[in-house]
Amino acid sequence: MVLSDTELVEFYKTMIRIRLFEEKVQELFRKGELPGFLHLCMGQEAVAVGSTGALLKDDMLLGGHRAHGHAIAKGIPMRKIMAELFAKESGCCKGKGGSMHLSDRDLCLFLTTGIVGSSIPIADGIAFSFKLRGENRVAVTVFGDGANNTGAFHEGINLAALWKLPAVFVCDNNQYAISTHVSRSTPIANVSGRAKAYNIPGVTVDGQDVEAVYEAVKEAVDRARDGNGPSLVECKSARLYGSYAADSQSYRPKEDIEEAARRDPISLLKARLMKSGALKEGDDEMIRKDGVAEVEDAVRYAKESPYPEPEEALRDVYG
Amino acid sequence: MVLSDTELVEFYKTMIRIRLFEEKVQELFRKGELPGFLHLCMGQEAVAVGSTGALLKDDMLLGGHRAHGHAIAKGIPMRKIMAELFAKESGCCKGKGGSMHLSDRDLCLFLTTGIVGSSIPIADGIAFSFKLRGENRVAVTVFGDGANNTGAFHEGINLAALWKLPAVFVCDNNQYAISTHVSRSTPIANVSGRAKAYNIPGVTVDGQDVEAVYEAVKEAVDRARDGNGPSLVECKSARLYGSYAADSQSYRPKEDIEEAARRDPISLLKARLMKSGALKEGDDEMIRKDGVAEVEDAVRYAKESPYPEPEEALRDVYG
Amino acid sequence: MREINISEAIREALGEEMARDENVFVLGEDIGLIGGDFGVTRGLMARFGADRVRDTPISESAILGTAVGSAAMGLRPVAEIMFSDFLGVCMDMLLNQASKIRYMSAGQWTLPMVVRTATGAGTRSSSQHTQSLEAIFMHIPGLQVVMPSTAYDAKGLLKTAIRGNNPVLYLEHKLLYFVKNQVPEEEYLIPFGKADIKRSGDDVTLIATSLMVHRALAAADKLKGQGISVEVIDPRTIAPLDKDTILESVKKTGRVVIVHEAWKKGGFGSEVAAILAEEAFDYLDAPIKRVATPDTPIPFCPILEDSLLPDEEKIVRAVKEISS
Amino acid sequence: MREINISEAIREALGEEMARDENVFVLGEDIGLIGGDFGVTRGLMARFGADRVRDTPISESAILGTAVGSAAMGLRPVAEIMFSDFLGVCMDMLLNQASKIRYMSAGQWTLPMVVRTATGAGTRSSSQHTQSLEAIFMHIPGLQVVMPSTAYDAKGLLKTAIRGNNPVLYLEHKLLYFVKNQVPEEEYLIPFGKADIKRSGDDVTLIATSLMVHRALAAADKLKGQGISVEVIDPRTIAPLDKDTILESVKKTGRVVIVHEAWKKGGFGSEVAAILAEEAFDYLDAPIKRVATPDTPIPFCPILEDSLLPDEEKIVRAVKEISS
Ligand SMILES: Cc1ncc(C[n+]2csc(CCOP(=O)(O)OP(=O)(O)O)c2C)c(N)n1
Ligand SMILES: Cc1ncc(C[n+]2csc(CCOP(=O)(O)OP(=O)(O)O)c2C)c(N)n1
Ligand SMILES: [Mg+2]
Ligand SMILES: [Mg+2]
Repeated sequence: MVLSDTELVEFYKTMIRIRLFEEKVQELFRKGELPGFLHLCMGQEAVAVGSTGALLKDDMLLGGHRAHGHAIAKGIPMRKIMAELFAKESGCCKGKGGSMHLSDRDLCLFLTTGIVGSSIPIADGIAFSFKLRGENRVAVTVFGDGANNTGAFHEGINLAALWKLPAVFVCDNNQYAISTHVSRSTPIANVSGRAKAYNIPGVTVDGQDVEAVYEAVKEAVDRARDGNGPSLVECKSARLYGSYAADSQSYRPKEDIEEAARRDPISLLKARLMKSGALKEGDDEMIRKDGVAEVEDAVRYAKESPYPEPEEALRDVYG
Repeated sequence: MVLSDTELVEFYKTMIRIRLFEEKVQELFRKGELPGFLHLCMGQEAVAVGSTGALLKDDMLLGGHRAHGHAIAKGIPMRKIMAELFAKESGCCKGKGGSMHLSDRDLCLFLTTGIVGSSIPIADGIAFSFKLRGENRVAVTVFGDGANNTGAFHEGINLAALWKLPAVFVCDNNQYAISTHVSRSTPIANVSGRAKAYNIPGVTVDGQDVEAVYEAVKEAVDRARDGNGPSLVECKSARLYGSYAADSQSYRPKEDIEEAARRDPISLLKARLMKSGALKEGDDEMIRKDGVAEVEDAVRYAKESPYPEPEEALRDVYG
Repeated sequence: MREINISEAIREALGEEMARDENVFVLGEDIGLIGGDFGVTRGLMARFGADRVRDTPISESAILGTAVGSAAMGLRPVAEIMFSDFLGVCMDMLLNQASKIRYMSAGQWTLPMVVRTATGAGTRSSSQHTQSLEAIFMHIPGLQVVMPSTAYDAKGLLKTAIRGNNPVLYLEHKLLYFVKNQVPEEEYLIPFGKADIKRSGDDVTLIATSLMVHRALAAADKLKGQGISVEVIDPRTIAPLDKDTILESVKKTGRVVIVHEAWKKGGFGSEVAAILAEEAFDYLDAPIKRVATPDTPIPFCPILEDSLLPDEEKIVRAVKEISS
Repeated sequence: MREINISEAIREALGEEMARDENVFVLGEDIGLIGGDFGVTRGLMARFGADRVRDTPISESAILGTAVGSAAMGLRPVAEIMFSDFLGVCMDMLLNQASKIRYMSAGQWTLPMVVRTATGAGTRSSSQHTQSLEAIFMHIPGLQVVMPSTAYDAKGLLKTAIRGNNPVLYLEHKLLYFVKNQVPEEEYLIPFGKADIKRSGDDVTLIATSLMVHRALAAADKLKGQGISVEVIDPRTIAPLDKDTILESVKKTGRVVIVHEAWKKGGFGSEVAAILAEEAFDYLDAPIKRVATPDTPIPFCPILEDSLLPDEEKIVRAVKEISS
C-alpha cells in the first residue's frame, strides 16, 4: 500500500471521469456527431491514471492513438479535449489534431502520435533535453503491446538505456493490436522481458490495479529522476470494447470480453474502496454526478464553440 | 571437436584464400586500381568460413557491406568477385554492384546489402519461402555488431521467431561499427543476450576459433532445418585493419589492435593444426602458394575482362 | 453486367490469383482474421488458410522485408501496409531494396511483389493517416505505381501487378472502396502504362488520378453545360506513365489541367506538366494548370480538410481560367 | 579573402553556432570521436565535449527521434545521417513527425532541427550510397530543403538553418566537400528562399542545384565561346523556392534548362518546369529542357555511373537544342 485512501479516491474520481467521458464520446460517435475514428480507452483507465499519477506536472507525457485517458489524467480540461474531438477552434489543437493527436504544452502533454511506436524515440529526445539542461524532469511514454514489435521501440529504448536518459517506457498491454492477440505478435510471455535486452529494469504489473500501476511507474520515474536511466513497465490491461469505435470484435473470444468486464478496473477499485470504507455508495454517486456534469458541460462547450476559421488550415506549417 | 582434421584443413585453406584475396585487394586499392570504397574482412575469416561452412549448398546466405570472405567461402569463384571489384562485365554482378553488393544466384549468395541491418528482414522472406514450399533449406544472414541496434534487427528477428522460420542470424561482432566500440552502442555485454527477447536460442562464441563458429552455426542451422525456428549466434571477432580501406583507426587503442593481431584466427588455426600434426610447414607453404596463384589469376582475369557496355547502365531496372 | 465496388474487385483479384498460382500469398497487419482494417481481404484466410494469409505484428519493415526476400525466391507476395503514411517506417525496403536488388545484381534476382496500401484524405483523420504519397514512389526507378479509380480498373490492374515481375505500389483510395461500377465475370487483365480516356472531349484535357478522376468527370459534366468540352484522362499507372495518350490528347486540345490530391509542390502534376512543357510545347495554347492540395499537412477538422482538397468547383474554375 | 572548402565551411558554421547558443548540439554515427565519416565534424567533440557532440548507435530512427523530441523542448539539434540513402530507414521521423507536429498541435510545438546528410553520386559506391533524394523531401510540407553548392553558401545557409525554427534537410554533396571558395571571416547569414544568380546572361536560363551548379557554370563558359549567353541560377534552398528570381530570369531569356543529379522523373526539375508552364507561359520561347539522371539506380562501374550523370556536355547539348 503506497497510496493513502484519499489519494486512491482521487484516482478513482479521475478514472470515473475518464469512463464517463469515453462513454459519452462513444455515444456521440454512434450518433454520427463526431468525425473521424476513435480509439477509446474504456477498461484501461487504471493504466492511464496510475501511470500519469506518478508524474510531476513538469514531467512530459507522450502517448499514441488511444490517449484520451492520459490527456484527462494529465489535467487537460475535458472541454478542450471534447472540443478537439468536435473539431472546434477551442480544442486543445484547434481541431487540427483530433482524437489521435492531443496536446497541451502548458500541462506537458506532448502531441500524441498515430504512428505506432514513434513516441518512443521522440521521448528519448525530450529526456535528453532534460538531461542536457540539468532539468529534474522525466519523459514518460505510454504505448500498446503492438508497439513492442516496431523498430522504433528497439532503437528508442536502446538509446535511452545507453545514454541513461530520464525516460520511462510504459507498455499498456491490452493484449490486442486491433485483432491481433499479443501471442500472435510477440513470442515471449511478457513484454517487460525485453528490458533485459537493454540492461534496464523491466516489470509487469496488473494493469487493472491502479495502485500497482502507480507503484511501478513511480519507482521507474524516481529512478529516472535520480539519474539512473530508463525502465520498461508493462501493465497488463484489457479493452472493454473494440480497438476503434466501429470494431465489432469478431476476433475476440466471448470469455475474453467477459473477463475484461469482470476485471473492470473501476469496479475493482470501487469494491476495494468500499471495503476499506474510504468510499460510500453516496460518495460514488456524487463522483459520478460531478463527472456527468463535467462531461455534459464539455459537450455543451464543444458544441457551442465555433469551427476554426478556414485560414487555420494554412497556418502552423512553418515556424 | 566436431570437425575432423581434414575438414579443418579445408577451412584453413579457405581462410588463407580469403586473407590473400583481401591483402591483394588492399594493395590494389592503395595503388588506386580499385574504384569506390572497400570493407575488408581481415581478422574475421574464421567467422566467414565457420558460418558458411555450416551451410549446405542450397542454403541461402545473406550479408552486408563486409562480405568478400562470405562470398569466397560460399564458393563464388575469386575471378568473379575480383572482376566485380574492378567493375568489369565478368564480375558476379557485371560491375554494377561492387564490393558491397556481391551475389551469385547459382551458389545461393543473395545480393549483399549496404544498408546496415536490412538483410535481416529480407532473410525472413527467404526463410518463409523455404517453409511455405516445404523446401528443406535455411536462410542465414551475417551482420555486424552495429546492426544489432537497428529497427530491422528487432522486427526481423521477432517475426522469424514468431513464425519459427528456418533462419539463422549470425552477428559477426568485431567490436566496432566504424569508430564506435560496441560498448558505446549496446548496453549489454553480449549481443546474443538479445535472443531472449524473442524466446529463441542465443549463444556467444569465440569468433576467432573457426571450429567454435562452425559448431554454433551448425547447431542453429540444424535446428532451423528441423523446423524448430531461428537462433542468434554471436561470434566475437576483431578487425585486423580499419573499417574501410582508408580508415586510420585513430579511435582504437593500440592494445586493441595488437590483441587482434595476436588472436589472428589464421595463426591460431595454423598453430593448432601444426600441433595436431594435421598441417606441416610445407603444406602451409603449398596452400599459400596455391592461394597466391588463385588471387593472381583472379587479378589477371579481372584486368583482362572488358568493362560492361554502356547500355548495361540502363538494363535490369525492370523485370 | 454486374456491378461491384473497388473493395470487392480487389478481393476478387486476390482470390483469383491465389487460386491460380500457389506462389501468391498475402501478408500484413490484421489482414487474416478480420480481413484487414478496411475489410478488403475478408474471407481469404478461410479460403486459402493461414499459411498463405499471414497476419503480422506491427513491423512494417519486416512485412516488406518478407515480401522482398520471398519474391526473390519466386513467391508472389502481396503485402498490405494499412495506411500509406506508414510507408515512412519501412521506406528503406522500397527505396533501397525492392527497387534496386534486381539492378545491382545485374538481373539475377527478380522481385514480383505488390504492396497494397490505403491512401488519401477525406476521412477526418488528420495528418498521419491521409497522405497521398505517390509522387515520392513514382520518383524511384525500379518501382511501378498503380492508382485505380474504378472497380474495373482496380481488378484488372491488380491482377497484372501480381503476375508481373516488378515491385508494385498499389494505392487504394479510402473513399473509393465502396464506389461501384461494371465488372465482367470473365477474366481480364489491364496492361500497365496504358491510360484510360474516361471521357472524350475537344477543348481541354483533364488528367486526373484516383478519387480525382471522379471529381474531374463531375467537373467535365458541369463544363459541358457551359459549352466547354473536356477530355478526362486517367493514367491508371503513373509509373509507367502513358505519355503517348496524354500527348495525343493535348495536341488535340492545346489546354491542360492536371488534378491530384497529393500536395502540389513536386507532385505527379509537376511531372506531367514538365513532360508537356518539353514535348508538347508547340501545341500548348494556354498555361498548364495544376489543381492539387496546397502545401500543408491535412488537418482533422472536416471543414478545414475539405477546404484544402481539390473538388469539382476548383477544377471547373481552373479549366475556365485557361479556356477564356 | 581567404578560401576554405565546403567541409570546413560547415565545420565553422557548426562551431560558431554551438559557441553562440548552448542549445545547439550535434548527434549522429561516428561524428564525435572521429568527426564523421567524411570528417565534417572533426574537432567538435574536443571543443564542446561529449555531452553536446553525441556519437550514436546505428539507429537512425532514434537519431531523428532524439532530434524531434529535443527540438520540441527548445534545443537545436543538428543530426547527421551519414548518407542520405539511409533516410529510408528513418523516413517516418521526417514524413510524419518533424514536418507535422507543429501543424497538428496548432503551433504549440516548434521544431528547430537540422538534418545534415551526404548526398550524390560519382563516388563509385553503387545504388545505396549515391542517391539524390531532394525531390522526395521537397514534396513534404513542413520541411525545408537546402542544397549548397559553394563554401560561402554552405556556411551562411547552415547558420540560418540552425537559427531557424523549422526542420531542415541540409544536403551535402560528397564531391563538393573539398571544393573551395572565398568565405569571409566575419559572420554572415544567407536567407532561405533567395536564389543566387551564379552567372548573368541573356539568352538561356540554366537552373542548377548542388554539384550541378559547377557543371552548369562550366557549360555556360563553353557556350559563351559559341555565342550563347547563359544565366546560371542556383536556388540554394529548393524549399522554400525563390520563384521570383527564376521567373524574372525566364522573362528575360525565354529559354530554360533545368539541371539536377536526381532522377528526371518527378525530380526538382519537374516542379520548376511546372511552375514555369503555369506562371511564365507567355514568356517561353522554347520547350523547357531537363537534364537529369535517367530513371535507373546508380551502378558501381565508374564508366556506367558517369554515363548516367549530367555533365557539361549534356548541358551544352540541351542548351543548344533550345537555342537553335
Ligand atoms: C506504424 C503503424 N502501423 C500500423 C498502424 C495502424 N494501427 C493503429 S492502432 C494499431 C494497433 C495498435 O495496437 P497496440 O499498440 O497494442 O495499441 P492499442 O490499440 O491496443 O491501444 C494499428 C496496427 C499505425 N497506426 N502505425
Ligand atoms: C542503416 C545504415 N546506417 C549507417 C550506415 C553506414 N555504415 C556502414 S558500415 C557501418 C558500420 C557497421 O558496423 P557493424 O554492423 O558492426 O559492421 P562492421 O563494419 O563492423 O563489419 C556504418 C555505420 C549504413 N550503411 N547503413
Ligand atoms: Mg494493444
Ligand atoms: Mg562491427
